[in-house]
Amino acid sequence: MNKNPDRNMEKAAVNTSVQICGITFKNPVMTASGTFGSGEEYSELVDLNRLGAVVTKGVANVPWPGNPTPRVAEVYGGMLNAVGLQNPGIELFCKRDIPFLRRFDTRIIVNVCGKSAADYCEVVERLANEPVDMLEINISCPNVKEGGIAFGQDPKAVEAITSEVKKRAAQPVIMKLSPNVTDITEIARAAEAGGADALSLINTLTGMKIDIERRTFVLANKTGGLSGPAIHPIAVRMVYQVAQTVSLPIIGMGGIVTAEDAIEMILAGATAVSVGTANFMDVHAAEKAADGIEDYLRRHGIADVRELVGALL
Amino acid sequence: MNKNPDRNMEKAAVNTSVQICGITFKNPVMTASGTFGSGEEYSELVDLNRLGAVVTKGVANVPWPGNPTPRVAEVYGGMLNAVGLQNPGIELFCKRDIPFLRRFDTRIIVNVCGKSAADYCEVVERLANEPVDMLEINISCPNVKEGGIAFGQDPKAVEAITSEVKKRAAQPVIMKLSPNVTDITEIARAAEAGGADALSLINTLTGMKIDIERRTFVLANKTGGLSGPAIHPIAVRMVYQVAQTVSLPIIGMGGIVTAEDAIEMILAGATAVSVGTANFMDVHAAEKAADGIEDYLRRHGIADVRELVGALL
Amino acid sequence: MANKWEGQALVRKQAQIGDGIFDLTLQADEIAARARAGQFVSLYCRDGARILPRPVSLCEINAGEGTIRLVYRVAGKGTKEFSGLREGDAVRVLGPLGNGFSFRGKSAFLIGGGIGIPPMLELAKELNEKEPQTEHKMILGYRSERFLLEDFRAQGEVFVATEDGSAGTKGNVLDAIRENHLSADVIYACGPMPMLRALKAYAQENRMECFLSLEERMACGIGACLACVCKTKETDPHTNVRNKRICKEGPVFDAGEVELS
Amino acid sequence: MANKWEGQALVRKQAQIGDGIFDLTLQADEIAARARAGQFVSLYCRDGARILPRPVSLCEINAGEGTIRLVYRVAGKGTKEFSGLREGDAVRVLGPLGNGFSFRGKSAFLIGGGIGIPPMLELAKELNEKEPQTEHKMILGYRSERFLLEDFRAQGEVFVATEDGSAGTKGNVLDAIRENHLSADVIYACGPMPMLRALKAYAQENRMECFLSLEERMACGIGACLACVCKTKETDPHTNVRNKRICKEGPVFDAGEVELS
Repeated sequence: MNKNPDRNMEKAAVNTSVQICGITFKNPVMTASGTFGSGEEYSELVDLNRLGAVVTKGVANVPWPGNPTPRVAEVYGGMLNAVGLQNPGIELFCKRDIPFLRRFDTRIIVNVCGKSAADYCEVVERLANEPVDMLEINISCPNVKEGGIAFGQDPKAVEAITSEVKKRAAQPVIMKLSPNVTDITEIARAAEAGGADALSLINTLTGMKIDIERRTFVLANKTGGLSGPAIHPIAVRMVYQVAQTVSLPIIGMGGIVTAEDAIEMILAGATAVSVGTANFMDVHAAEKAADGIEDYLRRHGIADVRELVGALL
Repeated sequence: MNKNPDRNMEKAAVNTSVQICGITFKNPVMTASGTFGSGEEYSELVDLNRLGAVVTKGVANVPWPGNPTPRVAEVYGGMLNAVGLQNPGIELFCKRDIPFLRRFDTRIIVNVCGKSAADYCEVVERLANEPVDMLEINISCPNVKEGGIAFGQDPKAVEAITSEVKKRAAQPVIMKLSPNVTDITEIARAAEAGGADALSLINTLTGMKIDIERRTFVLANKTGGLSGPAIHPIAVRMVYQVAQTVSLPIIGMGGIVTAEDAIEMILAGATAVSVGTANFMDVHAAEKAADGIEDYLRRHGIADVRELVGALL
Repeated sequence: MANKWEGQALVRKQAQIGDGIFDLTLQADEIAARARAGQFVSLYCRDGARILPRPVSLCEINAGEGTIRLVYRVAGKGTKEFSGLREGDAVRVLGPLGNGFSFRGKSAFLIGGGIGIPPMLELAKELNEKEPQTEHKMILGYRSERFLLEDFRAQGEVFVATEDGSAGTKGNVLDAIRENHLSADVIYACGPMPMLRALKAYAQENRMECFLSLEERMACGIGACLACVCKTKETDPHTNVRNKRICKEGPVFDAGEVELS
Repeated sequence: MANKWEGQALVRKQAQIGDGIFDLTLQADEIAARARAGQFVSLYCRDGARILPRPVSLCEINAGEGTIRLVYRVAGKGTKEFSGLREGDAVRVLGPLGNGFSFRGKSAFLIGGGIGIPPMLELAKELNEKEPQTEHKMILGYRSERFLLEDFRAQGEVFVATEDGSAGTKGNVLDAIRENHLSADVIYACGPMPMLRALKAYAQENRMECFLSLEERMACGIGACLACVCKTKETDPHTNVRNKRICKEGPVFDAGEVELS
């Protein structure tokens, strides 16, 4: 008896698809930039067709060698990284990574990094005729000297770079925001004023780990970006604040490990979510999150995931 | 053979005492405000004489009832709290809590909270003739509508309130800083400009947890302060940044659970450290941290803990 | 001796006795020697991702054996971890915590609802021991599935209420009291807030003393952090405001002194 | 079949074989069927506070039994957790990972230093099997205490160097090579960076081929996150910059192609 409703819900179709800027994603679960490459390495173990989108590792106008090693350190409930946006450059990326991802039934969001407005614009223009669905502009990487977070912490710079990018972008533009700010709603408003089509938040929080036995910094870069479940409550709070402030769709990320974490983010105002560091904890984390959201909808008799978006606002 | 050096070090005296503003603390381990009350409840289980200092729960000019419940929520590797600085008011505090703490051989640091500059000043003046060693001014509590973090995120307000308090304080003044800022060094410089004698950092990071089954906020206050091991790498980074920026002594806190965590903070520039949320994980956490620092000094043949302070700067 | 003990306790046995309900016996001599009905202990998780102790009420205290019995419901990852404990495992525990029930020497209702039922068992045992001549009745409210029923019947007269009517009175504990025309001078109760509110009102109408064991999310569990407070009629001498610490002044309160939200 | 397998592996046995050195055998048929010398696996911790997998090199692969043998040193909380695994426990594992050693059909030195010693055992076994007629010598460098020595002796001629001279040549592996006037065409080595640097130089002087297994802090372990890279002489076709992924193109590299910092 008790189980019948569930059984019926199993049969009942639930909608897990969401729309952002008129683009439909089969489910709200994406991969966070920098944790999933361009999907090739994970495709051995993960069915990319189960994902709403693959968000690629950041790509610049030219190849970047990244930072010296060690580039990562584990911390309590999370990790620090200072990879420094190593990437093969946009040319090889367009020749190799995009065609690879096109083989799968999932959306393609290209994360774009740069050291100057011109860098970002060059990449965005190069992508104009490429078969990618959206662009995510990384103005919040804490691990590069120029560009990155330098832009992301200054509202004027955020608005300026957003409008520069928008002028040249053929695809909808997502601005990825840094949590290392006093008031993230101010940054979000600046991105909106600059014409952003959507927002991604949060990027990593700047952290540091010291090896007390060797009495040295664990990361060659001294500081790195803190990610993983440790930062999830901060990410949920910021998504909630931004969702109340701007009318742009939000892709929520930051410490999402399980479907429960993802649903928290959606209830707080995210239309979609990205699974990042959790891919290192379990190669199937993103697939499981997608499955878990579907299970949750069935269990609660909710026909459409979109009913959950911002339900707590 | 192998063990002999250790044995010798056991016998060798190591100095664990540190000085802040000319006051000597028997060791660098304190209790973080709000996690230890005024020590009375813990004294049943913990030897307060083993601690460098007890930093009391914040006290205001009048009793505060605090926030509605639930006031706490566990999160991955940490917790959220929105107690809202419930306190019995300065009069009862002076009559009961200070005499209690005087019975122990440990330093007394009184954490002061307020909703306005006048509130802080009233408490500071009331304490002028009380036998307490230092004052810690809490301008960074995220859980009260007025005062608290509102002051702590604005450099001008920090400088102003610091100088107001300093005018009236009979004891050295520690300003406790919020990590919810774009640039904590700017806030630290403001406190220094205002005449602060020392700095405490970090207070909690604002976070949120949602109960997806009930589809509601876990905390009655919606948001709360994130503390615990999850935030330690952020705290170490901020202590390191501030130690490079100002010449004030720093009391480092944020996710310290073990002696290793404490030593990281000291190497990054903290003269002393506070154990907070870890008291909930293990009532003996602070004692163990003090013991562990001593063991570390012996193991590494370091005669004086002060050799470690800021050793990585 | 100190009032509280903290350390590793050996698991004597654990069994599942209901849907998500587990029955755990720990060897904790120092706690068993100090504890009394209505108090609780803090259990600490092994998994470092879960940093706060879980408060669990004492279902039975056996000072002679030096054991404590904890009957709890799996409500989250922490209690799920505890449910995996096997004989011979160790678990870190702190207790006894809280005030416990006070004895009034009068006829009493011992009322438990859902996972508030277990602590009433130790209370029944202590009342039988300390007040053999006073009459008390146990009224237990379940959703449907019963647990601990035999243990309670061994302590005296038991009345059952089930929401689905699968046993005893269909309805709640007050329905059972009325249906069976029960009366007493004192109410001791533990259970969900709606039940406690109803019992407070019922006690006032019938001029009964009423002692309620309250629940709230806790952090330190010993009264230092002020997380688990409840509103009170009068200003509390310790907090100096109108609330009391459930983990310290409570969890058992005179219904008259607290405001049940 | 897929190249990698992820899942729960059963612990067949574990023993401590040295000061902080543990010898763990896992039932992992799919990994044993695919793996070869020089590859590694990722082990995942149970404790949620530790989120990253630990890379551990394969000491032995038994495709017949479907088991893999891991010999590791307790270096932190993660490996400490692994050292507590007992027969019958399950541990989540991903592998095999990395490229492994390539066989050159020439006389070889198999050189291991410290915790770099274990992977050379599987290499010795595979060389004996695949290149029975080629001569190879094993040179093992220990600080002081020896481990796995009998296993290596079963595979052929073994030379030992100890820093404290408590056995074999006093000094490092190169001292042992010189003292025993050893020669070969190829070097296969795994161990601390100073040893690898010295071997690279030695191989150049003596015109030997040299293959080194490198270590670096890893995150994903499969080549996606670009955490564990090493500098290379030439631009790598995948990264398009002058570095390679140790977990993917490595951990074994031709000494000539990498720059050892």
